[in-house]
Amino acid sequence: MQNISKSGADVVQLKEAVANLPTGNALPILAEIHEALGRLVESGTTAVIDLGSIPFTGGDEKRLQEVLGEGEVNAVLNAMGESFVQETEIPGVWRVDHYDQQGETQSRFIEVTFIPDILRTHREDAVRGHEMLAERLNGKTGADKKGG
Amino acid sequence: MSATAERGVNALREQIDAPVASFFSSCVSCGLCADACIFFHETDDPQYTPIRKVELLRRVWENEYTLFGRVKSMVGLGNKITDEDFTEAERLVYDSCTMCGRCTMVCPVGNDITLMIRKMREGMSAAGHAPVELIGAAKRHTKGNSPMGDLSKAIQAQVKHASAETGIEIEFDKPGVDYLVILSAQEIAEYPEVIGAMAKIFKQAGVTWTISLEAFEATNVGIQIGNRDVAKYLVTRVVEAAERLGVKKVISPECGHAYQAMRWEGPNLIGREYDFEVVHIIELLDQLRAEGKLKTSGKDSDKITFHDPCQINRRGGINKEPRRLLNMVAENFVETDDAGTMNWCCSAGGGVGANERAADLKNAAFQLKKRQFEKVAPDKIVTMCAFCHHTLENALEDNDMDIEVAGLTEMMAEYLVDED
Amino acid sequence: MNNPNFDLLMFARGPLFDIALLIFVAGVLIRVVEILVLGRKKDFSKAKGKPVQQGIKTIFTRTFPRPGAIKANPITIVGGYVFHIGFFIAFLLFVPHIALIEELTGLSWPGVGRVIIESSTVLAVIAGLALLYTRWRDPVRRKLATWVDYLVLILSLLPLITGYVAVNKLFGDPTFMMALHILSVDILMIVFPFTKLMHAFTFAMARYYNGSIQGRKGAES
Amino acid sequence: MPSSPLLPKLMKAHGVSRRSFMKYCASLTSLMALPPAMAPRVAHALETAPRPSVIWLSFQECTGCTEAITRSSAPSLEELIFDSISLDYHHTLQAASGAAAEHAREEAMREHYGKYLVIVDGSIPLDEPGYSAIAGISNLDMLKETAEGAAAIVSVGTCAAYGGLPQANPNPTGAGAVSDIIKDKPIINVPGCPPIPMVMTAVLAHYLTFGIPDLDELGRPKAFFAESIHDRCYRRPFYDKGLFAEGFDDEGARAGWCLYKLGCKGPTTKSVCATVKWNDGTSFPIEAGHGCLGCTEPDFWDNGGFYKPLSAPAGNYRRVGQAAVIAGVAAGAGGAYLARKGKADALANHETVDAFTLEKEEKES
Repeated sequence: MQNISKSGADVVQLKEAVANLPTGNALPILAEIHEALGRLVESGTTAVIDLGSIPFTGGDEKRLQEVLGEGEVNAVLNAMGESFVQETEIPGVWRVDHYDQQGETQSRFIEVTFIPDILRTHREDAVRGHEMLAERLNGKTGADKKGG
Repeated sequence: MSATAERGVNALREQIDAPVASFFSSCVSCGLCADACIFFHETDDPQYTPIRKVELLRRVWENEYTLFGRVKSMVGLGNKITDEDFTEAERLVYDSCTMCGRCTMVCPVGNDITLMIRKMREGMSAAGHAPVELIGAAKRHTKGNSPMGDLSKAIQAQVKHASAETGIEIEFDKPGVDYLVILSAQEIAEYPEVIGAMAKIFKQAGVTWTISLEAFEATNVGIQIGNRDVAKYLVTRVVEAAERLGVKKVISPECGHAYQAMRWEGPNLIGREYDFEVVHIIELLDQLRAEGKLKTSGKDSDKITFHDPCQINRRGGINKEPRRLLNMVAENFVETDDAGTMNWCCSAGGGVGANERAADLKNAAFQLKKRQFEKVAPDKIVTMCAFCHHTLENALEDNDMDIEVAGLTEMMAEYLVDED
Repeated sequence: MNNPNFDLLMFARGPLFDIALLIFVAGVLIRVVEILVLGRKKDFSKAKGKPVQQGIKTIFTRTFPRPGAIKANPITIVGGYVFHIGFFIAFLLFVPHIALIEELTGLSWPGVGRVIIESSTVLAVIAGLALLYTRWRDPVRRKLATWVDYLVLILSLLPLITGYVAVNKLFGDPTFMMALHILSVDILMIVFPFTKLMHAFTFAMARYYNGSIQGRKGAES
Repeated sequence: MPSSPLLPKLMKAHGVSRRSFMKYCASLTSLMALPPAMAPRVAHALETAPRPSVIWLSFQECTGCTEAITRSSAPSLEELIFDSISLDYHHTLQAASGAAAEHAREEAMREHYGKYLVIVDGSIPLDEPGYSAIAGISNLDMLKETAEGAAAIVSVGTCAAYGGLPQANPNPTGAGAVSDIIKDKPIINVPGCPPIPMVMTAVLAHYLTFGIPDLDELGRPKAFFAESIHDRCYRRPFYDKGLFAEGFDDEGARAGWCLYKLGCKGPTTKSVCATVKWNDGTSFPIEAGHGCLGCTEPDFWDNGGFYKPLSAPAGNYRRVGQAAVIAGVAAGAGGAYLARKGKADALANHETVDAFTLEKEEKES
């Protein structure tokens, strides 16, 4: 039998090797972002890139992060698990990462847009908000309704 | 098929051994042997591609010595050899091949095509397809004592003449000597000076020698025809004479195929080792030089080049010896292109010279030598084969080239230190 | 439900490979034995050189052409070199092939990366096509050639081409192309003992004999 | 049972915001491997799609497929999808048993004739139907009977799709795939042993929203089975560089090198394992250090051994090789005898000639 600590170290080593191994896919993605940003500026056309559709490892993620950097907006959504919507240092380029209630990644996107759609309040929700506010103004406390 | 054709096929059958089988198995038809062949080189005719010349031998091998070939023959796909096949092969096997051995040197898979030509000629001759001139020479040599007929009187006259000129006594069939000298008919008839030259050199070096009147002829037309029975018969004469005289060594003269016949094929023809050794005259001279027994003085100031006889250099391994000797006596020695192991044939070896049918091919082939000589522009061409000597001399004359040709032994003798 | 492409692949690497292996191994053995048993007569001439040593030496030295040969036959010699070297790099240094050889023989060695394998393959194919061209256009080679010469050259190129297409998924279903690749190798193995492909084994014998014949006389080879 | 769209109601009941629904649709679109621009269409379809009745049939199987799909963390996308269907029969999951259970199936079949979806896991024994039966009904009969009124069939797992393990050599039950039996209904194959849960739900979602997805020649949705694992594998660069693990605990294995030589079937296996991964995107077999078994391909059990490199021959080559040596030597010896005899005869037949018999004889006519 192998020495336990040694094989433990091996696992860590392997994990790290895997996590930091770039596939080289960051580069084409960045090129695609650049092109999409050009279209946004020229004609206002928005674009969404699904990072789940190609092999994208920790190494690739790092490379992407390095180039795009962190911008001014950093929003956290709380809708069936958290979602992080961040503008990168490149204005017009957003990271949208959806997680479920367990904190597992559901989907990851790059959005090239002036404002990601998901940040806007949607009409249906506003309607529901209108109703809720009316209920609350009618004397009912919001507390017993919370989470309902 | 005629009885002789059947005899020919059987002779081919006899010739096939492991080397031949491995050669045919290995050939990938790359055609690289073509450019090595002087006849292809000068005619650009693809039929002269060396490996094509041994096609009949290949067919016998495939039909009779391979399992797949036998199966093919059984289902009627075999390729029977006919008399016409032999006739067709004549021009390839005899007229356009001097057995110079260049193809053997360039074959990337290592096929000894020249050896296979030699074996092909066994079949051709047994089938009755050898050139008539060579058959005539064989008859003359069998009946008489040289391919030129009976040269007994000629040799005695030449020896007498040499003795008179050099003042050295030359005894026939003298027992107790170390060396037996044999000569090519060409030398006896055309270049007898070599006898005196050897006498002088041997005297200075203290070599004891004799010539046998029973067997003074070194050439063996059986080798050129490619018939082991004839070759055996002729070589046996020399072997018996040498063993009767009890010499230690037989000196193979300045003659290409005679060296092959005497030294390399002879023991195999008679099926045993000799009681004596065979040494080439140039080998012996070089050995005497190394021992300090060959002393010369003065040098020829002419521009001299050397022609390597195929059977002595490329197929005989005597390459550096003549050059060491020549450097002793030549002040201005220049090599032609490809000199040495890959030298080109004089254009008439291997029986081509005697073959009337091959005259045009021979002339075409000589053009290559001509260009090489023109490039060097020598005053004199030295060689170590009487037949090369003869061929070059005639071809140079036919091509209006004024270049002297000389034998190396003769040239060495010319610059021998006069000790008396 | 079956995947016909996979079934073809399994046929190619299963039963057909077995048949091909049987024919290849038995065939090569027959051919080699057939040559060796013919033997050669004892040579009674007194050796001047060292026939055995020179025979062995010639197996290696004959790999290199004599000076000037390349100029006379550039396509055949350069093409021949590139084809053989490229073929053997692709065949012997590509790790899946090493895995196959290891499985068959237990022998293994390190492989090389894809760039080397694929450039070798491409060069070998180009060289092979050049050889095909000169076989067809050059009068000497054309006259020497039989249909088997063309067949064997084409069959030798097929594994290279199909392998390249399968690995790079250039066209066709990759599994199908891989099946074709192995199929082409099976066919190559089957025709091997019946054709000039045998030179891959017998060249060493031929060169040895050549070298030893010349070596006995003290001549070069 | 309501066949009107359920999902919006369901979400409203859970207080799920439109924003959550958008997020859900975005993730679902990504999961279905559709371009992100399709998200609004997915949302629209989900809002309007009728809630279908689903009958789940389990035949010769190990319940691994059901385990896989139900073990995804809840409440998840998968669960929501399941909430949006009416699972009317599933003998592992349903509460009802015995006659009541079978009654539920018959009821669903009658009520939703021509519209319900059949999901099958497990293969069907064809040699002797009695090898596997439920409630006295052989698998074969149950499949035929249930398939008759189905709108479509989803074969979940390699057993249902291609025969799988039960069909492995020597296939004692004569197991067959759904597609071997049912020829007149659309069949979606979702192979895998088990299939990736997310793939199963994504295929269901696709069926619910856009109907039958694009299928390859093996009946698999192209969105998940178009590319080989090898092409998407993060270890692929090592393959390209010629760096291979030789054993499961050697340097190469530790450094994460390619597992080709250890029998990985990635190059001939089409699946999204390398990108979608397993256990909520945690890892996949190759990442865990084991080669791909090729479980999404037909006959994967019999495709030449899990630990044999793909390039290794799959047959009886060792025995064949030995036989070849024996045959070669024997035939060679036979050939050798003939060759030697031929040569000996030739030598015996040698007709000694001399210079005077070298000329050709005139042909006798």
